[in-house]
Amino acid sequence: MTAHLPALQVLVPLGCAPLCLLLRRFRTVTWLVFLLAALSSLACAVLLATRVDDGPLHYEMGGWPAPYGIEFVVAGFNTPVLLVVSVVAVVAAVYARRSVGDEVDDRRAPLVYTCLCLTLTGLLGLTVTGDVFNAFVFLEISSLSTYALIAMGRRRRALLASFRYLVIGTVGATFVLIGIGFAYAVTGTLNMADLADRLTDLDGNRALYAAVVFVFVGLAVKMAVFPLHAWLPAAYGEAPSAVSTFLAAASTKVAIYVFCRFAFTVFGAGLVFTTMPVGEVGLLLAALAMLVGSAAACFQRDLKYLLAWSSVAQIGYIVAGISLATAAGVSAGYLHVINHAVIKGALFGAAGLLVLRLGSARLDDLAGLGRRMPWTFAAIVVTGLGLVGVPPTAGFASKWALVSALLDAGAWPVLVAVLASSLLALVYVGRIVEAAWFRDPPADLPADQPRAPVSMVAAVWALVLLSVYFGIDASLPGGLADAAAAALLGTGGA
Amino acid sequence: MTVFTLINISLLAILVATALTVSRLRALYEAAMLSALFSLVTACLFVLLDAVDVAFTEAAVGVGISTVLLLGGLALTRSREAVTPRRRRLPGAAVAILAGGTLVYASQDLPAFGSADSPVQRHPLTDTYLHQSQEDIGIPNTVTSVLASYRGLDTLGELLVVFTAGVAVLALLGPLAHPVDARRRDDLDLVDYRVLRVISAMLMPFILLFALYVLFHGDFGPGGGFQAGVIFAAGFVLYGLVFGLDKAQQVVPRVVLWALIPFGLLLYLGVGVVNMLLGGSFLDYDTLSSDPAAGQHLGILLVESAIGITVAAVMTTVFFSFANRRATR
Amino acid sequence: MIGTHYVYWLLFALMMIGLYVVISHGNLLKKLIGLTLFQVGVFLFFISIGKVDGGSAPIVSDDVETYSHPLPQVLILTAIVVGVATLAVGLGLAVRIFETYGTVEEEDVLERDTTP
Amino acid sequence: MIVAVMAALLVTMVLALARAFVGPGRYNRILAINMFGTKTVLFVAVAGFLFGRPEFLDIGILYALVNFVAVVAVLRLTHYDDDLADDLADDLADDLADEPATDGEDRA
Amino acid sequence: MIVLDIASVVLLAAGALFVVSGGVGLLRFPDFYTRVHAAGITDSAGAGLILLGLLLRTPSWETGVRLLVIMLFLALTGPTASYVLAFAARRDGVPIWREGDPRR
Repeated sequence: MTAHLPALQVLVPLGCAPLCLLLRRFRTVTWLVFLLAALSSLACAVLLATRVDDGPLHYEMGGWPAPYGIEFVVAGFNTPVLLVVSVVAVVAAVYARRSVGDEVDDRRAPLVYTCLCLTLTGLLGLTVTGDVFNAFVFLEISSLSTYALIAMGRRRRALLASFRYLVIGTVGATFVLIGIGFAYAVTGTLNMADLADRLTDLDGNRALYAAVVFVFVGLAVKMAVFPLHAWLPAAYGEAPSAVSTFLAAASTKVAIYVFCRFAFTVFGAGLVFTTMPVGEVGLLLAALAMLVGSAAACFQRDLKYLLAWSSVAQIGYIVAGISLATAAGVSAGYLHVINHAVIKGALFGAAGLLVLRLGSARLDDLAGLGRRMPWTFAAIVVTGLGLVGVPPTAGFASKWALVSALLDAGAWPVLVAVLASSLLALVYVGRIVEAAWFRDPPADLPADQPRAPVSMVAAVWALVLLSVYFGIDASLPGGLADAAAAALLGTGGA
Repeated sequence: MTVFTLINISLLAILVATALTVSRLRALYEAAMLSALFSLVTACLFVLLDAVDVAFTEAAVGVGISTVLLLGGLALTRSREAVTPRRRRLPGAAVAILAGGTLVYASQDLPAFGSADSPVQRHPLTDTYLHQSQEDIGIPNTVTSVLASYRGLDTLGELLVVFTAGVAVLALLGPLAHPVDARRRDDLDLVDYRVLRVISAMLMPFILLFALYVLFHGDFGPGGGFQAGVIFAAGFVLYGLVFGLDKAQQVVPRVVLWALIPFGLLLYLGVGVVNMLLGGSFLDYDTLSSDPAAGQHLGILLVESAIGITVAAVMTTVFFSFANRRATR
Repeated sequence: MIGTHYVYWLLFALMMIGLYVVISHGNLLKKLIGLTLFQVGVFLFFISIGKVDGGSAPIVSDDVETYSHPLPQVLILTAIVVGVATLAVGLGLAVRIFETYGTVEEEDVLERDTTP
Repeated sequence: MIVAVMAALLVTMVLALARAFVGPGRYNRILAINMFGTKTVLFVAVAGFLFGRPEFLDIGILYALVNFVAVVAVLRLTHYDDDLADDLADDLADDLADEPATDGEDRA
Repeated sequence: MIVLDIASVVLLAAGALFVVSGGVGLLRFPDFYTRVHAAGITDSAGAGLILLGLLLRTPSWETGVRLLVIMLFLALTGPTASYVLAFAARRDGVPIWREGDPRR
């Protein structure tokens, strides 16, 4: 069975989706099915991660060899992403049982689990596929289920948030499709490795430039890179808590991985970063994203919106690292992908606990709750310090890697933006702390509110402890990130 | 200027003119109707460009399902658009000009239209799909063999997208409500049209038969599981429109539909899993029989049926969800 | 150039009409219609990549020599399905938005959110 | 001869298209679209003969079917109380106008 | 064979003529109801004649069967659609043109 691991990685969650719909009358069973999907995906990811050291694994779908059929490729550059997505999925699954039960009505809860399975399938498929058009298909699966999940938020704004994401997301996906079309027209193939081979003969081909531009602009929408980030705050802010926990930690990260995959192993670093100014543009946008995202986060009144804006800034850090196109930069980007996923997952999870308790996550409502909900707020503070980048948190480790990569490359303006953004992060995390501990609780706060469910607190703290561990001992994520950078920058093909 | 070029230019001009008119019309019902016309022209162009399978799908989806859904959505919302204010026009125009400029600039290095010497045609894929497939799979319609076998995973993904859409619409518009009898009188005047009812009743068996034909003839001509599923759904839609939703839902009960949606997907997946158990890789139909070509035939047939089941069930469910929303309002 | 690339240019014009509608128009349903126009342009672009002069549909027959390429057709079959799925979800959302806000004009919806 | 028929079809398509653009009102448009649909059925048939592969006429059957479904759907799913005098000319005039005059009424 | 070819050409020519005249009528006639008449001509006479003309040229019987099915289908749906449209328009009060009225 081990030969089938790359396929099983995607197929088990895929099969769980129809099962969820079939078993919709038994809500707990549908939850169990999703948990099973997440656990099996974690098991596959771990097994795969231990196997890629000997070289990339290829799986030929339908038994057709690579350029004729579709192949799955697992290598050093995507195992970290598989691990991140799977771990977050397991945590989100544990977290979801009570959270979804509280925020979504009973009849729709099974549909939430179905959609979560579908999103997981889409993200995993997007990560392992070695075919550009297949990547588009998985991109659409994950997007379409995401739209449905966001629309299930409790407030009516969730509907518009979902619709706007649908429109801009579809335009983005269609841009990717146009890019794929141009690349296909000048090479005649869709397989990533085959494309990379054939592109080397096409120096100065303008259709190829357009392919790069359209694929990257389309992916930038999914990554929420600065000018195309507009959908993200409302989408994450309005989605049900379990969903925003999962999406914030996993979805943009996978899009970033796909960007890396296209940039380094399909189009090639020479074309993307030397011939075309993608690196420079990426650094500029990243710097803007850091400043705008952090600044906007300071002015939010809702904790979930604040966290979402902070994500825009944090994506800026990741993009900055990757845009350097050096081993240190890419490794820093990957490290921050891992660390930020863990941190943001924990933070959105904590925000969900507040929603469960208070019915909202507005900062004004948090007044004086620090002592009432010590576990929740301790989690927020610990991971919040990670966002700022205070040593010895995980955020510090990846920010340090990023800063040294930027120093090596001499990208001073970006460095300034990183520092400014960190200061602003201090401000917005400070606002949460100030509201929770240094304000008086409203007099009419009922004393006997329901306690936060153990499963949710445990899920959040699992991520918190993971982030603390990664801060103290960065060898595991650091090793994965270095291996990924080596795999991406190494031979160029997979 | 060959005959082909002339026809091609005429159709493209018609298409662009229609698109312009659709974009300018503020009456949305009319815009939706013209977008049906737009789909018809598109489908003609697909025929002209030798993409008969795509033309088949575009006709069934664009003219049939999309139009019905669009009209159904319009019936539940306002049908007239507000004037687009000036300040909104600029960003759209800027993006369009920028993107269009990039495309035109890049198109200079695209291979000439219709060239037999383009990278696409020179790639070994061409020979494999057109000629080698005749030996490996033995189905004349190479689109079907590429769709269901060489790129079977894409098709599974496509089915998953359809499934996702069904789940999403169910989640958004709620489980099918029981139709309310007290419907607005003027909504259902079609019941008065005796001619329409008689003709539709006559057509029904023919439509379902045609759908089955399309499903099983997909190996030799245009058609296949997806198209068949859409035609089935179009048949149910027609029935629901003419005879009322209540009757349509008696014919195809909700429970059945909801069971069929996951069933098709599981069948597709099941075929792949059986291949794995028999020692091949996922969707390697060769393993289904001692003769690889026979295995491929069987696999493709099963997979196409699976697609047909899920697609028909999803499309019908989606239509009922929209239509019921209206009845219960 | 004109003789060999006119198809692409007309299709780009089509795509841009759709893109303009998506971005500039405020009506949610009109946006969806624009999205369809945009996508159809892309579909036709793919199909025209695979066309060969004097070719025929890629359904193998003894009397035919040249065929157009089947692969773009397969891709576009998938893409059409994705398009209609997106349309269905978008329409579902638009209907719900109308039911909760009483309008499908984006600006009015936003207005009603800020002043409840 | 087939080429001449094709030309006739294209000319008719353009004529029907003009009627579909001009309207006025929903019924003139749907009539034009219905007729256009028949022309596309014929187009498929004639194109098959023109380019030497007439065996794909299944598409024509499907066109005839969906055309019918679309007409029924339009009749069944339109609100009859809407303003019948929808006119492209009006819309164009509105678009060209500096300040949208009918805005308030539309949003009411 | 010559006879068949000539018959086919005649049928096709007649069909094309009907189709175009119907198209012109659709554009030139003064009101909706008269246009239904024009559209009806192209749908029935035009389409029928062209399909018949093609039928005489079919290389194989499968193609012929499909042409017949299309003819049958158009013969059923065309008039139905015309009738339903006219009925609905009448009920919704689409105005009738009389001598001297402006075109609409």
